[in-house]
Amino acid sequence: MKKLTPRIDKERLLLGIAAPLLAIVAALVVTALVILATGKNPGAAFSDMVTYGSASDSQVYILNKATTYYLAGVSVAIGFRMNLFNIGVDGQYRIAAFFAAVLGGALTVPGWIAIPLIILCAMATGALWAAIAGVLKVTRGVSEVISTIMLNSIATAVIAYLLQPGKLAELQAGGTVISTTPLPKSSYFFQIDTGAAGVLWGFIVIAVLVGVAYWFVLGRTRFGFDLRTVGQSESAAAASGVSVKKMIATSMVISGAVAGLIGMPTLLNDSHQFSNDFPSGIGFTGIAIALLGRNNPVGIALGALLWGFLERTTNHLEFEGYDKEILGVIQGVIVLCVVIAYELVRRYGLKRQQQRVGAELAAQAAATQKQEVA
Amino acid sequence: MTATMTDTPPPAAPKADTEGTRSGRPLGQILMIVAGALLLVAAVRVITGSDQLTSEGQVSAALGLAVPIGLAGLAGLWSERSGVVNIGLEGMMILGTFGAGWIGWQSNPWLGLLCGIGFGVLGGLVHAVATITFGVDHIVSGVAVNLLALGITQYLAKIFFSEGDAADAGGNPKQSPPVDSLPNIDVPGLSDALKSLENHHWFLISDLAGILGGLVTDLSVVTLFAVLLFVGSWWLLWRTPFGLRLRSCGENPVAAESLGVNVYKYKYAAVAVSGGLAGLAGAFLALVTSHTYLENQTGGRGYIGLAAMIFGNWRPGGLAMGAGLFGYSDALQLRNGGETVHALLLVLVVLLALLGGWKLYRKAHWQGGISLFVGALVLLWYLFTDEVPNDFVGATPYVVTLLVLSLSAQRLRMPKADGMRYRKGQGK
Amino acid sequence: MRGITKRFPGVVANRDIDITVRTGTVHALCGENGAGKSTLMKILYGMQQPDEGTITVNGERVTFHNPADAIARGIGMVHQHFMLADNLTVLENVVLGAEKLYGIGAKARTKIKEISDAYGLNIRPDVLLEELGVADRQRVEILKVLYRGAKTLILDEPTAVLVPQEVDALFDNLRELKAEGLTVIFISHKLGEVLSVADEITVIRRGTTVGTVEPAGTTPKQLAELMVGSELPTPETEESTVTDVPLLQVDKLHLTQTDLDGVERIILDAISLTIHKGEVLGIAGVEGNGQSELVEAIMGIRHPDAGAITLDGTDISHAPTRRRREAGVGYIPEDRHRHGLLLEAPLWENRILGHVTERPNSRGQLLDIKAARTDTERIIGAYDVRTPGIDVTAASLSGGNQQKLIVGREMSHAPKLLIAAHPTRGVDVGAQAAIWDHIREARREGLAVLLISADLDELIGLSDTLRVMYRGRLVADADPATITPEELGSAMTGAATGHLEHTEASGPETTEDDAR
Amino acid sequence: GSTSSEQDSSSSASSDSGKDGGIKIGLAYDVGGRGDRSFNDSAARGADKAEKEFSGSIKELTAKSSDTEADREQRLTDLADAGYNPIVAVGFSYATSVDKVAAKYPKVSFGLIDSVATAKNVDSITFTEEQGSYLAGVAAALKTKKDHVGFVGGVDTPLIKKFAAGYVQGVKDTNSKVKVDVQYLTHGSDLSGFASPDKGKEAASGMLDNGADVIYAAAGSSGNGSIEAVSGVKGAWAIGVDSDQYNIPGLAKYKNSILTSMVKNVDVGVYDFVKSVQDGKPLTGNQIYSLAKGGVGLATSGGFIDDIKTQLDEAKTKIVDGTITVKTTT
Ligand SMILES: Nc1ncnc2c1ncn2[C@@H]1O[C@H](COP(=O)(O)OP(=O)(O)OP(=O)(O)O)[C@@H](O)[C@H]1O
Ligand SMILES: Nc1ncnc2c1ncn2[C@@H]1O[C@H](COP(=O)(O)OP(=O)(O)OP(=O)(O)O)[C@@H](O)[C@H]1O
Ligand SMILES: [Mg+2]
Ligand SMILES: [Mg+2]
Repeated sequence: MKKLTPRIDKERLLLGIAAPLLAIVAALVVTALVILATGKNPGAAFSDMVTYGSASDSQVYILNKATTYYLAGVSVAIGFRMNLFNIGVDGQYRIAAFFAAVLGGALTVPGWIAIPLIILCAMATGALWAAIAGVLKVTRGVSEVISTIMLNSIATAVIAYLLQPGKLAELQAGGTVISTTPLPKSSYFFQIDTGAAGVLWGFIVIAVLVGVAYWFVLGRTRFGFDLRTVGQSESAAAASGVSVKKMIATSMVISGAVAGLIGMPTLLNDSHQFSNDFPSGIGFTGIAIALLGRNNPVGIALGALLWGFLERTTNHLEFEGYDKEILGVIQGVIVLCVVIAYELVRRYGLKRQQQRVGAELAAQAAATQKQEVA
Repeated sequence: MTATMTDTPPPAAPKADTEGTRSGRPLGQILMIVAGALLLVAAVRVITGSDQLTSEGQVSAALGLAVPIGLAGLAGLWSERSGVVNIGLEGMMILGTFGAGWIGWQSNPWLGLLCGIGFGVLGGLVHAVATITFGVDHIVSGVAVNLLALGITQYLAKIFFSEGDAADAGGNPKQSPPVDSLPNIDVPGLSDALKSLENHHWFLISDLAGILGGLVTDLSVVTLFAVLLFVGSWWLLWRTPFGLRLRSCGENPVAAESLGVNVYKYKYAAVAVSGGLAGLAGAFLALVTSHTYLENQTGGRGYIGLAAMIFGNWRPGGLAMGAGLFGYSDALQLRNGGETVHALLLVLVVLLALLGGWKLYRKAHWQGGISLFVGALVLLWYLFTDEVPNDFVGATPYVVTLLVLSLSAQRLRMPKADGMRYRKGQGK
Repeated sequence: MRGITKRFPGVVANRDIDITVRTGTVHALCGENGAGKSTLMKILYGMQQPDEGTITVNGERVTFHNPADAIARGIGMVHQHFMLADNLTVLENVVLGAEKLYGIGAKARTKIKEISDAYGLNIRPDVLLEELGVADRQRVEILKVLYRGAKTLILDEPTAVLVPQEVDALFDNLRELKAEGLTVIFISHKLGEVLSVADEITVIRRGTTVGTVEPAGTTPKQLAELMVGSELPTPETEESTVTDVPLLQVDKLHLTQTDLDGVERIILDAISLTIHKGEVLGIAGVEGNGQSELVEAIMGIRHPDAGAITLDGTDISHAPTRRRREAGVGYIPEDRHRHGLLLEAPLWENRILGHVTERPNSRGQLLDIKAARTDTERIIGAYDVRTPGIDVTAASLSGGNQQKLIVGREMSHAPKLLIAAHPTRGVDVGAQAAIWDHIREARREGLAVLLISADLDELIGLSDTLRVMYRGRLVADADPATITPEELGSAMTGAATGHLEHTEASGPETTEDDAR
Repeated sequence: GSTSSEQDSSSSASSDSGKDGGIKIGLAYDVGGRGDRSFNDSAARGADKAEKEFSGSIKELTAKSSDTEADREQRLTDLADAGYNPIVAVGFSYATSVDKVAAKYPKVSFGLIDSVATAKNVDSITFTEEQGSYLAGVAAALKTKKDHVGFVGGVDTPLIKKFAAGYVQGVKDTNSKVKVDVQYLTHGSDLSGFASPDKGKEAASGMLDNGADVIYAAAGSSGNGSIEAVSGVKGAWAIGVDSDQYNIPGLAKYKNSILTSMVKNVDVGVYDFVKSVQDGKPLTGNQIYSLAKGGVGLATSGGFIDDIKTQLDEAKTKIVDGTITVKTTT
């Protein structure tokens, strides 16, 4: 995002890579120890993860999962950039996907009208749900951490109330699954059939667009600058002419709108309906991924892919006789290591910079003194 | 967390002496509020005939459900009073459930309790190392602790509980074998007497009897212990040098440092205690309510505890009320669902009317108007329905919390340095 | 203290410092900003550990790992920035860390009252600290040290926020302490005070001791030159450039704040003032009397309850901050770290801050990063900001250089009105002179300046008109050409209000007589 | 690159060569897996029996709570790729994934428990929980002394509502005066109601306080809490679910309060299905394991319902011969 003078560029780049590298190495070591402690061979496990994870169908799986995770990560990151902790992404995307599915099931218009409508509906619902927390924060001073936790549970209740036969849902054949009316075929999002490797969801295109927009708006526009300003220092932002309250509400709404998209790949490319087993908890995954990617659009993408890779390959570990519960350990260790590593690297970088500033100034002072003497 | 622009001390204008109010409200006022609430509920019970509102079973269930939330909140209180935000409570609770289940079934529940606390402390220490030593953002570290705790316990449960002896004794990857019960306490005679009083359904008297009965009947020792912990925490934090030092770390760590307080030490201690209390909250779930470790047993109670703490303005008394509120509404929905909550709507109407009147009296026309309007809507709802849909009943505590916070958040005062990074020797 | 050296990343704060303080004396430390005085004292107080050097107390070599060690040796310190917790009571603030002495209850309360009475500190132990004003806080800080039974008191710039009368009271206290055999180490920039109270003066420059002098036979000028190592700059205004075109008119501004208990406090009370083109209007006042709020009200960060603000003929009373800035208001905030900079962002982003809607920073809704960077380079050159590049973070610059960047940024948008709150606070002498020059130059071109400063010399030297603010009101006017800092000081304490009452009603026709 | 199946076929061929020739049974469990003392375990029993009888081998994979459709598909695909046939998917959450994967592997036989799939090579194994629950209702109505019984459901899913419907009907048909309380612990996608013994306990004690004395809990491990609450009240009965809870080690303390359990013989379904594949005539379509086929029924351990055996048998006959149709929704 920042254009850098080449000299500093290199060092920053090195520092930037150092943190995740450090974290992943640490996580590998811890994981290996844990596997060793259960009397199994970590080497074989890792090699299985690599070979299985690089298979073509695994790649498709990983990309599909990463599409969803990426959107979740970006949604959370928008809040993070503002120092807002939007735990409510989870509720926002679920309620958004629900209403979008209801709308999609009811629409009978051609796909090129229906799909944008469904997506807009999802974004609007997510934004509205997030706006509750935003408004409460700016008008009543309610911490968004608490209000979004509450709103998550309330969203669950609202969905439970409406997702019932006779209300906005119907009972599927077999009598065990309740879902909204399935979308008509015309409202399916395009997808790429890769043959044996499976089907790649077309929504990945939207995810990429969201990433580009995130990068562009934040880094290149006045609005993005204002948003980042508030995130770095509310007091400086207010003094610089940003309306902090308006900004908090706005970014909460935007975060919610992006959260609304999280359920869309699943809805439009996969399940085509909202049922009682619609994936939940992705909002929390998004938090981990945003942390991992350091709120950077490319970083989040890498985090999302890593998460997909881990899920895919640890699933298969069970097949090889390992305990797939190792996944949770790896994920937890990675996130913890990453945040610590970033902090260490950040501190080191700051120190380096201050040293350099000091050295530079000393050099300048020496130079001027010499001139005076001469 | 919002920035007030000026940080200079206010003009030293002479101000009304407010010494009496500095540690929350005076006792008299609190008693008045409690008495008022009691009268209101008793009246609503008589009007609606929902005897469940204050029955012994209801209160006892509320207490049982409130304890883990209250302990989690108390854990948060310790940590935040020392300036460390602890959103990792959920993870520490999970560790507590696991520790309690793991040791509990192999030896005895008392050791299980200890082990639950111990595991919680371990979780707290991880959080402490990340936030205090490495200066990681507190919320970020808390999220990481939650992830890690979940991952590790699932992994260990799979290994420890699904094979060998454990499996024979009833364990599986998601569950430990059952643990023996911890003793319950019952005050003989008293419980029965209260019960018979309650059964008369007299106005106020039966209500009181029900509430008291609920509080003394079939009480787990851990509940008793939790109550003692509340009182003890209050005493330690507000009446001892240790507590003063600990709180000073949450208000202004640099000042504390300048007076020779080892801020790191106190923060570490506070976060470790916090972990231990969260572990105890988890152990309570595992040992008292379920007699077994179960995956996902905590069900977000760590977060709710945090909410209760904020609700209680970072004070043990307020926190206990917050936890009680959660426990009470949870118990309501589990025990009777729609009908009783429906009766509660009437309580809400009265409260909103009172609030609206007060706001109007204070010339806050907008707020007053809105309160009255919402009150009228709820009244209509009450009049035109017989019960609240069951799906919504479950959401009662969340809605109530949101309502209460939005009415009172501005009066809340969190420790000033809460959540801030602190490095030794870097103060200005 | 012998051979003390302390290095921070990029800075050597103390270099081989030697200093000897005799028991029972008042020893003053002088030196310009950033000379390393506070660092030295923090080392003596155990808050920071020296990289080299030794400390000897009463003939005994000691090593302090933390303040507790120093306190045990009878050393106490009142810091430059208050070290108090707002949400604790005075009692709690005082006993913190010293609970072993008298507990935290009734005994401690009695002891506090005792000390308070003995030194006339007039302290109520059970009020919340946040209710106290600056001078009271200062007294609490001193009481904290006395409570611990300190034999050696370190006072780091205790007078910076006090008015002369309060300073006198403080000095009376110090003399009393000295009479009881206590040792006082005292830091101040105000050479007059130093000479009046100290028995011995040590001067520090750029981290090293340059000499110790006796106050007798030393003039302030000599002392100052010792400190700076060269001639002193002065903030003299040359010829007046005041026009009669009013640029900023503030009319009956009223601001109240309701606290949690519903008590309404008046922060700004019917403030009216006019600044003309080319005029510098200085506002004197002890911190916390509403100056900050006045600035924020004019900037649009706070919303007054009543009153009007007119800028160059347009009413901006209800305009948001951004519109005011676009209309030509430049702002040098009093706290540059909180209000003027994004510390973790690179310099070029800091150059955009506050002017994101203006050229060259943006075109339309998009940032023009290239132009902003080029312009940052220009500012760094023109305002002599010492930095290796524009990509380092603002946090890594020294305070003076940060301030120069802010001044450069604000001046780059051709402001009509500059609001300068403590523009040279914490800035070294060279940078100070440069900043004054920039303000003067802009004034010549018709800039109106609202100047707030705690440095009375700066205020008197730069201003064309002076007003005094006390408890949210403008209580006095003065002519900077004739008034002295002492006279100004007495108005600042409110002591002179009685005499001045009619001036406030009758407007700007004040004379120096009133101020006396 | 190559797909994982291509890589797998080489590796798994060697690893499983030990039991070459026997039938290779793949099992994809729901969350909890083998050892859950409930329907996963029951499925495992069926598979174990078949394994022994036909000297085959078993590969087991287990779901995790955060699974999505893709993970379930992966699990089934992995099994199919490694040559397992038949493959049994345990739990209704596999419904969609079985359909998809079965279409991709037409030569493999799939079994699906608790739901109905449409693909041709799938045997949908379902149970008439409502019929078993009807019997539980009959038992409850006969055993209550206060004419008041209760039902605790974990989460208000359609499956649990089937239990409730059958139970209520059974009670009312037996004695219309008996009052039935129905309470779900959580709602919608909040599945914590299946794993909150404390909530189960409070719900049950609420009913007990209100005067109920027989409580049927279909609530996963939350049911343990209900049983505990019931065991604390003299004369009250609990009715267990899924497996014979009288014999579960974890509940041994309370077994004298467990009147009976409504068992669901998943093992029978699984065994039948594996056997059909072994015999070369794989079952397809929907196999409904009804009361008539012994798919559901009441456990008799403890002998507490021996005294009402005649009435129960009578009800059973009526259901089997169609005199009574049990509703699946209330
Ligand atoms: N914790 C720290 N880390 C890095 N540098 C520091 C730190 N504390 C002080 N410095 C630097 O050390 C130098 C000496 O600072 P010090 O505070 O001792 O100055 P001072 O003489 O007290 O100045 P002032 O008159 O402004 O109070 C300054 O350059 C300051 O920026
Ligand atoms: N508390 C602190 N923590 C970390 N670094 C600090 C701290 N205080 C000061 N510094 C660093 O010390 C250096 C100088 O800061 P300071 O503002 O005190 O400068 P100064 O020496 O007073 O500058 P000038 O002489 O230009 O006024 C900067 O690099 C700053 O980042
Ligand atoms: Mg300085
Ligand atoms: Mg200093």
